[in-house]
Amino acid sequence: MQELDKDYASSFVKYSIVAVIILLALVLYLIYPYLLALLQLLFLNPSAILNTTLFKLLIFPGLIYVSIVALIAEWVERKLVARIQVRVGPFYVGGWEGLLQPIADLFKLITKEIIIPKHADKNIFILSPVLAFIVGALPIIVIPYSPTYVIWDYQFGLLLYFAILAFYPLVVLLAAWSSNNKYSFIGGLRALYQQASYEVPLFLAALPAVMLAGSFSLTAIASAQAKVWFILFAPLSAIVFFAGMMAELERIPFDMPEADSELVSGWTTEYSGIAWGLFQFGAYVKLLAYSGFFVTIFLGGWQGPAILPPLFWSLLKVSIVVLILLSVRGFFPRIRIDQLVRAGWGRLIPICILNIVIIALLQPYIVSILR
Amino acid sequence: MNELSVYIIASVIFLAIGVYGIIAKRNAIRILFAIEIVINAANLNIAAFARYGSLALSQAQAIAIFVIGIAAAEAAVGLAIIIQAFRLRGKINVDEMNEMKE
Amino acid sequence: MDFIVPIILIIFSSIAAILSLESRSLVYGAVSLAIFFLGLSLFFFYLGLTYLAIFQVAVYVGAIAVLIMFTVMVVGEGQRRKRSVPLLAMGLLGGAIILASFIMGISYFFSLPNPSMQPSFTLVSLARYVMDNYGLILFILALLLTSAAYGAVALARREVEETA
Amino acid sequence: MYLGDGGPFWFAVFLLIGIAGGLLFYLVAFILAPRARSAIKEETFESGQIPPGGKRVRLVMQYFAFLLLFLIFDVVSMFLYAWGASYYSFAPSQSIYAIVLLILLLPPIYITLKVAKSVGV
Repeated sequence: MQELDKDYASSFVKYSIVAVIILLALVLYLIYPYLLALLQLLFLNPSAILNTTLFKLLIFPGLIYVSIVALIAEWVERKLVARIQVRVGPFYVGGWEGLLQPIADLFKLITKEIIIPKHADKNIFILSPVLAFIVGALPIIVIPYSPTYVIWDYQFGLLLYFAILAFYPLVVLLAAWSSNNKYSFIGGLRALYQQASYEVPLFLAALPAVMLAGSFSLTAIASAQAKVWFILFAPLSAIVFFAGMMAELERIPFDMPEADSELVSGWTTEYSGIAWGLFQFGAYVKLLAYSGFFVTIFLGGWQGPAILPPLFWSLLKVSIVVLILLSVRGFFPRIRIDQLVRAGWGRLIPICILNIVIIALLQPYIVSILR
Repeated sequence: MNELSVYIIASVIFLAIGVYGIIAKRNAIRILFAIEIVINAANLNIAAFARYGSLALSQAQAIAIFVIGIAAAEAAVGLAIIIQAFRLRGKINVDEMNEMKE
Repeated sequence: MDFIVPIILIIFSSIAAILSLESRSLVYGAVSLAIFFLGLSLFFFYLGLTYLAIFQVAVYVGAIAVLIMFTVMVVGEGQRRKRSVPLLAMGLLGGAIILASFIMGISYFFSLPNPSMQPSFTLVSLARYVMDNYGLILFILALLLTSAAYGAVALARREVEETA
Repeated sequence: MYLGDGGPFWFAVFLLIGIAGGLLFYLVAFILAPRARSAIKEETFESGQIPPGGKRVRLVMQYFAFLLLFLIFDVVSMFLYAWGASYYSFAPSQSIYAIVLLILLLPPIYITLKVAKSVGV
């Protein structure tokens, strides 16, 4: 029995306690004036709270909304895929139809032991789940749900979205390298190849929306689709973007990196307990971020006939896209890595370029329609 | 000392770090890091003159984008050379790679 | 101190740059190089070149740092031999000489008047500038990039007899 | 406040909250989760066999060419996004360069992929 080296976890706990205290103190110091304003509004006219940015950051398009939708998405996915495969799915936990199953999973993951492998590069091993969660969660700042419900209506919102998601392959490689395990090494490289070859169609598929709206800010793109949704101008790019989205989120048809049959669970093999939980949580938040982005670019954000107020239109569309993304897992078998990568380059990119060239050549007609 | 010279000194510092890296490091990948640092120092200089000097903003960004493009091509070829050197020689220590034949 | 923000950025980026060269394991070096690229894009944000800053992050951190990390993973960690002092001294000397010569050159700029603010920058001027003046050069850049990829692929080919 | 309530201020606040949240998850887990460490449990996971030496280089370099092509398209998309954003001020005749650039990039993909397949990278 080899002797155990010193317990890394206990020293990590000490550092992270100090880090959390410093971070929360800094956050409190930064948002102190806004917190006061929020509390005053609570007594004066509570309805005005809804469009203070602090409320938007913390509650609606921000943290609470995203984590609730992530939990719901986890439950919906398991029930949906179960129904597709003619089984029942989670049934016993909680009240009706296993509704509390995701919360039970969360507690199970929190109370599970986190095993840090001996040869792992401990610092990066522990920190990469937190990085994955942050890179998954940060893009939701830029996504608008209605002209007022957007945390940061940035002039280059679309580019910032892609810049943040450029960090994800780096985090995947760090996680794969630090767990020092053959399965995760190969899984990490497959994830890298898949994401590298599907980020290009994503870039090129988002270009028609930028061209038609004439600016990078997501609210401008969404409001430019008042008359005609951009999906009608660029149907090919919408299809390519949807495929690229599924590949980026490593959903089932593009599930090569964590192919359970061969690679145990890809680059997250060595992770257990809440470390793995953070990866999953980040993945569901990224799913929501991507579907919000897809709705804003191709399905006209909050534009819709006046039956519903604009906010409900965008929520409706986002939930439809999320449902489609979740249900695809039940329909398609897993594609082999070489088919997947060659399809990405061989088929998706020419379609994208074809669409961009068509829009570029039809510029005078489109100007008459949109402007 | 006006605004412009702060950024020129910054790019000089990065240049010095890059040159130190190229001279003092023996691992080929570390030398590639140093080259990337030097290229970014040049980019920073262009940006500083765009903001405070007489260079137009759009002109500076166009030049800087070309610089990033070429730096990307250089990094790709450099890394491929390093991978091939590792595959043939088994080590990428710049000191020990002085014989042509195995 | 009215230069407080640039000085913080300088310290942050130079620490990341030095760490990327001096850190014990290559993976930490690649990570701190990515952080250095991030520091550079913060510089560009502060200087007002937002389009450049975002693409500095998207291209450098998204593609080049990933490629570097991939190479580091393929090549693996070499064993760290004791650093020979003369080489270190020569390196430091070289860096110091370049720094000193430029500082002296900079002193000329002290007398430079503080120029006024730049006119607001629009993307159309950037696209117009690139397309009008450098239209053909875009093709050369595209050819250069594809030849780089083509060469890199040819370089990193796998011999029949596998030596690694 | 210097940062004011502009966008980057809320971006930084959200980043800090994200980091604090991630670490909080870890803190709660380290307090609640048991710590029964054992040498066998911390061996690298190999589905039971003894992990042999790595023959990784061959398998690793399977799709190196795609990584490089991603680099190229990333660089080219820098110019395309500048041209794309100013779509309404470029008549089709003026945006010939961008269109030809896009079409010019298709053959290299197939050539590089064919070479990569034959060269085995």
